[in-house]
Amino acid sequence: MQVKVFVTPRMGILDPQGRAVESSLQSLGFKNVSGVKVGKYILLEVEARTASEARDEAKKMCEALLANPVIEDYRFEVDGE
Amino acid sequence: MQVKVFVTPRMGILDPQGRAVESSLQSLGFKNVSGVKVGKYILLEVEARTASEARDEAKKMCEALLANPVIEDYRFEVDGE
Amino acid sequence: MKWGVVRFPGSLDDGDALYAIAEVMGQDARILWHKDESLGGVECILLPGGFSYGDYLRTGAIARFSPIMKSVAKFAADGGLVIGICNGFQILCEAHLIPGALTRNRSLSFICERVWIRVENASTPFTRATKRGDLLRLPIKHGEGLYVAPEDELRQMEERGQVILRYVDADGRESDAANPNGSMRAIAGVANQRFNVFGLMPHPEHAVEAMLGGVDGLKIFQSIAGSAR
Amino acid sequence: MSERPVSLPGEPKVDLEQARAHGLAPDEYRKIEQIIGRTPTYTELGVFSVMWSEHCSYKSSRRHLRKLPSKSELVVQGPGENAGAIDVGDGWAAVFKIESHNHPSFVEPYQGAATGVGGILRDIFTMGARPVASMNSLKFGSFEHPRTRYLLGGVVGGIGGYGNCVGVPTVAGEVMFDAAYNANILVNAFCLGLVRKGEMMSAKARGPGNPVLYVGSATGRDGIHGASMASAEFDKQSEAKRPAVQVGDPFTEKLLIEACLEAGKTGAIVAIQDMGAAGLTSSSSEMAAHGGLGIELDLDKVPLREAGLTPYEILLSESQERMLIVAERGREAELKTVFDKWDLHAVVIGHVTEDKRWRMRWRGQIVADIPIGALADDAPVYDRPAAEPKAQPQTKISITEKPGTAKALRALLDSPNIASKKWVYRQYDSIVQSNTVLGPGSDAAVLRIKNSRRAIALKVDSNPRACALDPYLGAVGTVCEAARNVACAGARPVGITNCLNYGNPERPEVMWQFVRGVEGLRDASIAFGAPVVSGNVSFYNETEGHPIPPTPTIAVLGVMIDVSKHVTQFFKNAGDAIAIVRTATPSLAASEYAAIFGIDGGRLGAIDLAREAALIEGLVEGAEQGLIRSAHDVAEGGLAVALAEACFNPRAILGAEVELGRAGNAAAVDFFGEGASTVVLSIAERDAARVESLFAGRGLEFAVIGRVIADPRLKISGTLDEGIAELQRIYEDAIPRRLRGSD
Ligand SMILES: Nc1ncnc2c1ncn2[C@@H]1O[C@H](COP(=O)(O)OP(=O)(O)O)[C@@H](O)[C@H]1O
Ligand SMILES: [Mg+2]
Repeated sequence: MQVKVFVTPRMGILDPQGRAVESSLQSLGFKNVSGVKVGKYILLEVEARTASEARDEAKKMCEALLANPVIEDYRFEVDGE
Repeated sequence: MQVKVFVTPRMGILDPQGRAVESSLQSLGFKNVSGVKVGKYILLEVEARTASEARDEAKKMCEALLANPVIEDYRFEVDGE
Repeated sequence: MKWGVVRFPGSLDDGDALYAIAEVMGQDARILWHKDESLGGVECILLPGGFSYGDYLRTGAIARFSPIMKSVAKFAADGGLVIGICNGFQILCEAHLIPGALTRNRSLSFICERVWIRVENASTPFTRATKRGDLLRLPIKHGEGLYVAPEDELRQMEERGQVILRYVDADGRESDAANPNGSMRAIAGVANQRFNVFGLMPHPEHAVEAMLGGVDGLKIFQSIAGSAR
Repeated sequence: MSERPVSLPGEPKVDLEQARAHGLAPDEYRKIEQIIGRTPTYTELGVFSVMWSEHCSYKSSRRHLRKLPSKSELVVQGPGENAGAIDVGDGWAAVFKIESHNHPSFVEPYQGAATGVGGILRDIFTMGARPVASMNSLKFGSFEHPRTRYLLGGVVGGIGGYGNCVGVPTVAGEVMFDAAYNANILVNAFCLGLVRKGEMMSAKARGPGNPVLYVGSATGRDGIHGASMASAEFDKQSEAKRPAVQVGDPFTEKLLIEACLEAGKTGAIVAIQDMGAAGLTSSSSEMAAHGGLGIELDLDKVPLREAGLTPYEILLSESQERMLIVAERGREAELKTVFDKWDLHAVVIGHVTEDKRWRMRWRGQIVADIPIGALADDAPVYDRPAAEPKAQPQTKISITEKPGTAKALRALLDSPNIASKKWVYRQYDSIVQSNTVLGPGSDAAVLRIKNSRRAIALKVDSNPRACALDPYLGAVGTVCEAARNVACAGARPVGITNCLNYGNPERPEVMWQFVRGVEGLRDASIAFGAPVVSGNVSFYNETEGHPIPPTPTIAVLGVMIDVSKHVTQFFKNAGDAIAIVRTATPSLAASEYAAIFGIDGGRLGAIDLAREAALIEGLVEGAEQGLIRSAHDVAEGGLAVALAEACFNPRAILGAEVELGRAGNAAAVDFFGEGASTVVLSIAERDAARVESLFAGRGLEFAVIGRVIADPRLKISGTLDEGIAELQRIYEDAIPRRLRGSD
């Protein structure tokens, strides 16, 4: 089952990359862009019988390794849900 | 309108990050994980009247800056679609 | 004092730290392999700079799970002295042995240069050979050294004296220009609440010989050596 | 015993047309048929096409490169192995080489530059040497060109990203911006390693029956483009899957360095070679050919990154971070233990044979079976026609008014070619390994050798503007400059490596530039007694018929007997005398001043190599005797710029007061002229006479022109009086300002 994990910088945490992308976009002429945030997109295949089993695994992986709660939020999607 | 951009390493391109995450997950006991890929997740607000206008902008931004077509693929979603 | 320098795959300044402690200071130091769990009876553990596991995903995130880190955590819980330099600092944060996290430099690029550091707390095992307010000239070299922690936690850390080192200018003053990576409150080094675990971005092991640009880093190692239990 | 090699079902038919599509000339294809006595299989065709390419075979350059001197008492290894080696004393040999990664860096600057660093590192540790220092020479288009910033950011990011992560300090380099490189940037990467003199490893296979081990990363479809253009019909699907660029993994490289050096200590390695261009094909065939033996590989055993690679792809893949090892029979397990420790693949994929054939098996069939010599030794060698172009190189016509000296100096310090490159080298770890006595920012880098009093000095230089005016004199001058930079630091030049970047060699003018460049390099190398021990040629740097200016990039290795005697470029004490020593008279030819102000700088002056060598000798002796407080080579921007730079001491900003020519009478050429091999020295007042005799005694022009002053101002001949802080601000901000994009 495919799992997609989205990791984003936490509210209130500096996101220099997001800021840099935003200002580059603006200087490229995309003036109507704001609130840019840059995070991570992690794709994984989990062998699981049910979506809920895959979800449990995904949650554990996020908490153990994929996101750092001090600076990041995460959410995930299990394919086919 | 919120736009979400997903950037992933192109097929066939070496993804050392993905590999490192995969082997780390496995040594943490997540033996049922495979095919890990690590990409970018970019969130942005686009001021646009219609979703299709936002889509056009998003596509241009991806091609101009957000993804590197030589080594990355991208897709995006416009919120509320 | 007996020192152990941990070698993770991708450690780079491990040899330099060993050289500084063993060759320059003449102390007993050895390499500890990341796959081992034994600490070989050392009295201080040094987690060196580098790019452990390529620093893929997040700096220090994967190294934290090395077998030896279990022993390091236990050693720290027992009050043993642990110092993490650069990547070592990042690993300590990921391992929750030190509060906060290190993220990409404000400039988004790697920075290698000598900077001024002010000692904020000289009554720790890592700084006892200095005085509060002393300025140290130390090199930094990192891409992800921007220190962050929640505001309320920072406030408490300041009150407890856990902020040990800060980036300043040559006159000892804080300023935006003197903060090379954009760290919150210009923080360059912090300790845990018990003051036995210390993480810093600057590299004291690269400031131990005059010929190579300065000796201020020795003060950190001398402090630790003088803190032997 | 001859099972006949076969093409695989679905592979395109091999004929003259297919050969042409693979970049082989009709004559070359006929020669292949003749050598192997039949039509090659598709795999074999692919293999020949890369092995006989210019890049691998040096077919246009080989006969000229033979002219280069490669011997001296200190040469431990000349050209022929992965890198050259020079004895630097106390039992150490320095192994070094420079290589280009121009085209990949233009396509994908970050990964192109990164993999360039990775490749040159492998050339060094393949020799059993621990890499201890890197340098790079970069040429970009003009700063105003729309792609330049992107390329600059990517290339510098890639060099740092890779170099920093493997723990090898980047200690020196050079960067130039010129419209001539708008469509062809140059990225030349240098690496130097140290090895105990008796412990060097070789790439010569020995011992039939010895196993061949594949170590490092798994093989993917990276970088098969050279041949892939031909295979569109073969499999459109696989074509789409073939990435055009290689992605580097510096973490794996770091493990590979440690593992290979550790494996070398076991004594179980007979030969080792990195998989560079043409990957498994060139490494396996070259190792066997150098040993006068054959090799047989079972391609099914090659670790793959993804399923479904064909033998053609496996053999031509340029996946990074891979090595091939010939082990002593029976000791494979010892080696595997080492690679296991570092979590790297180590798989036996074949063995050395006696029959001098290069035989590849795949799924029970033979897909290639070629006499070993055919791939390397029998590759074509061309004597391409060379002809001096009829038209004189274009010189510019004066279009601007002559600027005042102060204005000109400011404009020069603001030129990205002269300005501080700190924005670049700040992104490089220049201190890891604890040997960097002098990193980027002075004339040459100085590295101590641990447990020895000795040190080495390094610098890389090039001067395409001079080479465009005169490819011979330009090359001579480039070697002189790099050698002089090293001597300014107090080191004696002992060895040279070079990367010869030129246009299309099939054009007689380009071939002429190349031949003259090689001759210049040869003559200068002889004059300094510094042999050329390694190098690289990069042809076809041109777009739509516009070649780059001839750009031989020269790196010089210097040795210092006593590291404590090293010299920096910065003035040290107020009151010291400032002197210049030079071998010729400056001119504005090929100068930055002429480029900026659009004037005709005229022609290059002759270079007297005996005087150049005397200057180097004087500088080294002066440093050894402790007579020289600072020495700075006058390069782009001439004397005025060099004086300003010497004042930018990071420890203490000082000023200088000097007189040029007859008071008040100095002309632009005195201030800003180049090409005179001039060094600005500062000397304790009491030593001035001794230093004078050091140089005057060698027939060189020496003059005390002023003194270092505490007042931080640069005062020249009463016509220029500028604050150092302001000059330094211009110098340091020129590149950041342009990158910020606010003028
Ligand atoms: N790409 C680079 N990488 C590292 N160091 C560099 C690079 N470019 C320039 N430098 C450093 O900046 C200084 C000035 O370079 P350059 O102008 O080429 O010196 P010179 O004028 O003496 O030839 C030198 O110390 C050089 O090593
Ligand atoms: Mg130069």
